[in-house]
Amino acid sequence: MRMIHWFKFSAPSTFYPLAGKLIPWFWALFAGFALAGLWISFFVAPTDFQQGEGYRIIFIHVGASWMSMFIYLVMAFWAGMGLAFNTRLSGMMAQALAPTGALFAFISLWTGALWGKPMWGTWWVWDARLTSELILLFLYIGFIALTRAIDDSRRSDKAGAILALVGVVNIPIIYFSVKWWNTLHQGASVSLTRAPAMASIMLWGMLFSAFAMWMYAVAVALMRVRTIILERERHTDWVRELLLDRS
Amino acid sequence: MLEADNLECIRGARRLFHGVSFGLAEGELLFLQGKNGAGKTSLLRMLCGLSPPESGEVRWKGASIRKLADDFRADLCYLGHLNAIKEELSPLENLLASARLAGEDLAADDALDALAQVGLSGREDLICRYLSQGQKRRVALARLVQERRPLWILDEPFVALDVHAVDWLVGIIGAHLQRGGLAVMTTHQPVEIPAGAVRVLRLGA
Amino acid sequence: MLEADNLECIRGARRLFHGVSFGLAEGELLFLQGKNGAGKTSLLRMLCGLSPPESGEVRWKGASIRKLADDFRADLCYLGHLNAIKEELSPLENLLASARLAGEDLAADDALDALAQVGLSGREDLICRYLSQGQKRRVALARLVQERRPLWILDEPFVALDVHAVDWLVGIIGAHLQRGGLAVMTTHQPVEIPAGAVRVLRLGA
Amino acid sequence: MFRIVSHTIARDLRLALRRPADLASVLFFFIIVASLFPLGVGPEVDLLRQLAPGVLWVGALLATQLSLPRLFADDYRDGTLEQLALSPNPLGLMVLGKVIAHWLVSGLPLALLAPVLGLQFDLPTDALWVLAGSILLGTPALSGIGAIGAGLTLGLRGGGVLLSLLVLPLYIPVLIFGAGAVDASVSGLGPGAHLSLLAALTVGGLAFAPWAAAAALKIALE
Amino acid sequence: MFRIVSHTIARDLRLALRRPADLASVLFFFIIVASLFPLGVGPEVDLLRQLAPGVLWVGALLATQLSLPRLFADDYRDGTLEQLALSPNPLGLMVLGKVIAHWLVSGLPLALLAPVLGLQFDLPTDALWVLAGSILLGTPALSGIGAIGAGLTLGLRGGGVLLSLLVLPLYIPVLIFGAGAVDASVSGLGPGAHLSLLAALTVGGLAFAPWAAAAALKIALE
Amino acid sequence: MHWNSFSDFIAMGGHGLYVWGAFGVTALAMILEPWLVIRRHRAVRERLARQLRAEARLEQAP
Ligand code: HEM
Ligand SMILES: Nc1ncnc2c1ncn2[C@@H]1O[C@H](COP(=O)(O)OP(=O)(O)OP(=O)(O)O)[C@@H](O)[C@H]1O
Ligand SMILES: Nc1ncnc2c1ncn2[C@@H]1O[C@H](COP(=O)(O)OP(=O)(O)OP(=O)(O)O)[C@@H](O)[C@H]1O
Ligand SMILES: [Mg+2]
Ligand SMILES: [Mg+2]
Repeated sequence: MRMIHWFKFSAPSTFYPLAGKLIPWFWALFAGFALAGLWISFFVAPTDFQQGEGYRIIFIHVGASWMSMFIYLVMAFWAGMGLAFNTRLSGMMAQALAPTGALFAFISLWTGALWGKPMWGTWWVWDARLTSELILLFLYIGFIALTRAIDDSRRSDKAGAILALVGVVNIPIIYFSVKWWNTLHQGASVSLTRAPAMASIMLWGMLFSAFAMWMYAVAVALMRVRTIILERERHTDWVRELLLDRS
Repeated sequence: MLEADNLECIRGARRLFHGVSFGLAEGELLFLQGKNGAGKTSLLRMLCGLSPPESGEVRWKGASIRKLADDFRADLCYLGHLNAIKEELSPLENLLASARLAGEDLAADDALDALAQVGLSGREDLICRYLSQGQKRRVALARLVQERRPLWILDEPFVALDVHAVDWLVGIIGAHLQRGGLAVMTTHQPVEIPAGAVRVLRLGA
Repeated sequence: MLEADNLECIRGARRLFHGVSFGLAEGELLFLQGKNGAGKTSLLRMLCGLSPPESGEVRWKGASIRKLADDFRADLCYLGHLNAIKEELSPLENLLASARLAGEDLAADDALDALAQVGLSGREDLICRYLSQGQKRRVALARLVQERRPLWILDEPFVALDVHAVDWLVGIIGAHLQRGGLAVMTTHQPVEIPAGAVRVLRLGA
Repeated sequence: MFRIVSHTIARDLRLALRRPADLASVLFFFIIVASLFPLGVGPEVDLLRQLAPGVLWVGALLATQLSLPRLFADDYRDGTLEQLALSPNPLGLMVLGKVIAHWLVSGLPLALLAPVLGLQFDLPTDALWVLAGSILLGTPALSGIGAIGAGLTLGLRGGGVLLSLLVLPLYIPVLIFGAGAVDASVSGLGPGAHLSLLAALTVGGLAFAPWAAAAALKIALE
Repeated sequence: MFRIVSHTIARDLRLALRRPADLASVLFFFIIVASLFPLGVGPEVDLLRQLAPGVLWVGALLATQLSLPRLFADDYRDGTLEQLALSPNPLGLMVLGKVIAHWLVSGLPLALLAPVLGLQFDLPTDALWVLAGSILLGTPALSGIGAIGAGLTLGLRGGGVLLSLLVLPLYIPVLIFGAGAVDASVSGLGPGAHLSLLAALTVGGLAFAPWAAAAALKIALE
Repeated sequence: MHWNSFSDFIAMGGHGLYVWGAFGVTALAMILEPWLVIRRHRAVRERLARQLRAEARLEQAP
């Protein structure tokens, strides 16, 4: 039974309107989380006695870093589903997620660099975590470049899927790089097993902004996937009806 | 033996063909016709399993070729628009290497014999880059001399050949059919295959 | 107009031909025959000035083509085994670009018209990678529609074409000869050019 | 005469735009090479600053060089080059057009990108400007010299690697003056002398290389 | 099963020997890159010794990577790949054969050459051995990963540069452990840990990559 | 509330450039991306509708 439902919603014709209905809800969630996050970051969280006000960058930096890795995992998951079950929607989801993932990787690098200048006195160091985040950005760009370079959609989905799956090895490397190499970059301060090492209010700020980014990513990916669906399904009857009725 | 069931092919925005069905028995030749761009090459590649059909299925001895996979390929010999020969190997080396990679053993003598049959004696050891267009095609065709697999799929095999070579190839295909082989073929040149049942399939309006 | 004087061609240890001489006047077609590997392509490339003859000379309007250089090339249109089209440009772009690079001006309308004549309407803007073998050849041949240079050298122009396209091309070559053009051509397919003087040259034994 | 050059440029640019992945990829190759070195060498900032001019120039050089094999290869393979050689215009001019187009899609973007990468190596602002300038001045010479190599190795199997072998030694003067200019600026000396030598190389290269390349192409076609 | 692998190796080696220029060119590219750096960076011996592991490893990596585009491209263009895909043997095994052949004509000679170049940088003898060993151990992984990239970009115009973009990020771990091993040996620590990580990468790469590459090839042929 | 004035808020204890640079670029990116996506969606819809209408017309008038 589960499977049937699954395949029903993975049909582009049912998913398209469903996504259309979901998008506003995700934007609303985004707005809520973002407001809460911003409020905490600027008006609730106290000044850090060591880093002054500069540390407020953490509220976007950490969220964006998490999202950049998380989106890659989700993308690889969809890609793998596409390869395994040959569902059309999976490849489209993967391609819709990639630009947003790349954006978050970029934001992580950018905010990290802007934080590094006041904290470490340099924009950039060749530290393991920074480097692997940079590689992650390259992987996203490689995925986008590859899928764009192949104009047959079925082929580009499959090729992209292989690349995404091969690139997954990078994610644990990023995450554990701080443990494996002794580096300048901060270690993980949020963990499920031990008590948070940082003030709980800061944790809340980070969590809210991370949730905001999550909702944002879902909303944008859904919007993008709708465009991709339309382009790919333009010869089907449902797209014809949809477009000819309304316009 | 070979059955196509309701095949459909879509390329870009175009539906090249749909509802293509046929059955082909031992000793039969399917002659695929159609104007340039009708989808002949696309159909042949589907029959080989190189590209999946949009809908429909190809069956070999009753089973889907997707499922048969290697078992089907072991019965198949495909010759495309391209010659699949290496320009820096000689005809002899090309023939031996391609047989080995196809998982067959070909004795050097048999290979030399095949090359002589396609009229390349004296050029067995000249690297293929120097051969003329028609001679390159002949190297590719030399495979067929020793080929005993039941299903041949040939995409415009007569291109670039002179009249003698065309006659020779017609004979080879005829003998294959006589042995109970199957063949699917396209060509724009008018040729007469002296064989049992020739079935014709026209693609496109 | 075009004269070949005692041409000789050596490839490796082989003398492909020697003592090849002919003269070709306005409105005449030279039909080059010979089996695969006889040296037809080699001779055509010599006539174009792409590869120098071992001995002998090619003359155009009485002067050696080596000396004429650009002046000869301005009168020449060559179409080889290869299509000279870019796979990532559309037929229209290919046609316009090749005309421009040959130093000619071709209006977009004329180009579209030429493409329609070769049966590519509806595919003017599809990139050539997706075209079928015969359609690619047609893009290359579309050049001939607007071509007004006096000397055409065509190496197996009919390859990969279906019967309609062959008929069309035969007509185009006929019209060229009628206008007083010259043509040198090879092909292994039997075709009838409806034109004044067809001269035949057989290479090889 | 200028029309034939500009037509060639237009055609090649259109082809390049048809596959934007190419342009992007040259740039990313540059970025990646410039990022590999610190990984291999280690993260000390002072060391990296010393290395920066050399690494960035070598990166630019390799990136240019990577895109060379396709300068004529596509035209050769599909028969366009035969047609160009048979056209009544001087082949040298068309080659010049192709060289300029090649520079527009390789050298120019590299020059724009170089300062950003320079930041990663913690170069001072002055040096960043000199870096961009030297790459801007030097890369046309690279494209020109590269065209000769691409012509000579055309149609040879393994041409790509043979090409590097022929071309890289000829690139050395450009590399020395280019990296020298940045070094000079870092160490407080004026980069002027180096830059004018670079300019001389470029002018010489563009005047002479297309004709040599055209001759090489004619040989390749024989 | 082993026969098909060895047949593929034999055929590819014969093809490679038919054009020895190729093999030579990979090596010369390596030599040239290793020699360009001192030119770009300047001649101080201490600085160069510090650079050596990184520069040599980056050189080996780029040299390997340069020869990748042709791993399948020739077979694709002339139709051989279609035939391989239609043969009744698992495509992955043939890819494995091709990967091994590629390593034999790129990685292996690079490993033999590297110590000689190391001398130019005044590396101590121990480090030279470690250098050769690390390249020997690491390059099979490079060939394997490279095969995936080559398969994915097959038939795409501008594939060569796209290929670097895809493959170089995946090469980075190999580079880090490889150069790390030499560094560790120079600084007196044992290179053991790095070398065993390299070996792990290679084993993993060779076991997994051919199948991924074969999947990519099937897609390219569709 | 630990900001004494608006200019205090902007200055961020001397780190204003960094903090606002980070937040600003992030905000910009997160506005730009949806905008581009929406624009592309509209363009695609319009283009497809145009094409489909043209096709429908062709089919009606044989
Ligand atoms: C361009 C430079 C930087 C990059 C690419 C980068 C990358 C990352 C990544 C990927 C994470 C998430 C990993 C995880 O949660 O385990 C992270 C988290 C973090 N980063 Fe950075 N970072 C950079 C600069 C900085 C700087 C300069 C600082 C502060 C001095 C910093 C402080 C942190 C902190 C505190 C976390 C949260 C760790 C945690 O709680 O788990 N980062 N960064
Ligand atoms: N992306 C695409 N969009 C539109 N049409 C396409 C696309 N890709 C391929 N085609 C069309 O699909 C057809 C492919 O035909 P195919 O190569 O099978 O023809 P063929 O019958 O073998 O022709 P030929 O006799 O010339 O070899 C061509 O008409 C081509 O124009
Ligand atoms: N290096 C060489 N050594 C010996 N023979 C050579 C060498 N190079 C070329 N040849 C021969 O020269 C001939 C070249 O012929 P060419 O391509 O002109 O033939 P063609 O008449 O056009 O044939 P086709 O009809 O097949 O196109 C071939 O027979 C080839 O075997
Ligand atoms: Mg065909
Ligand atoms: Mg010929």
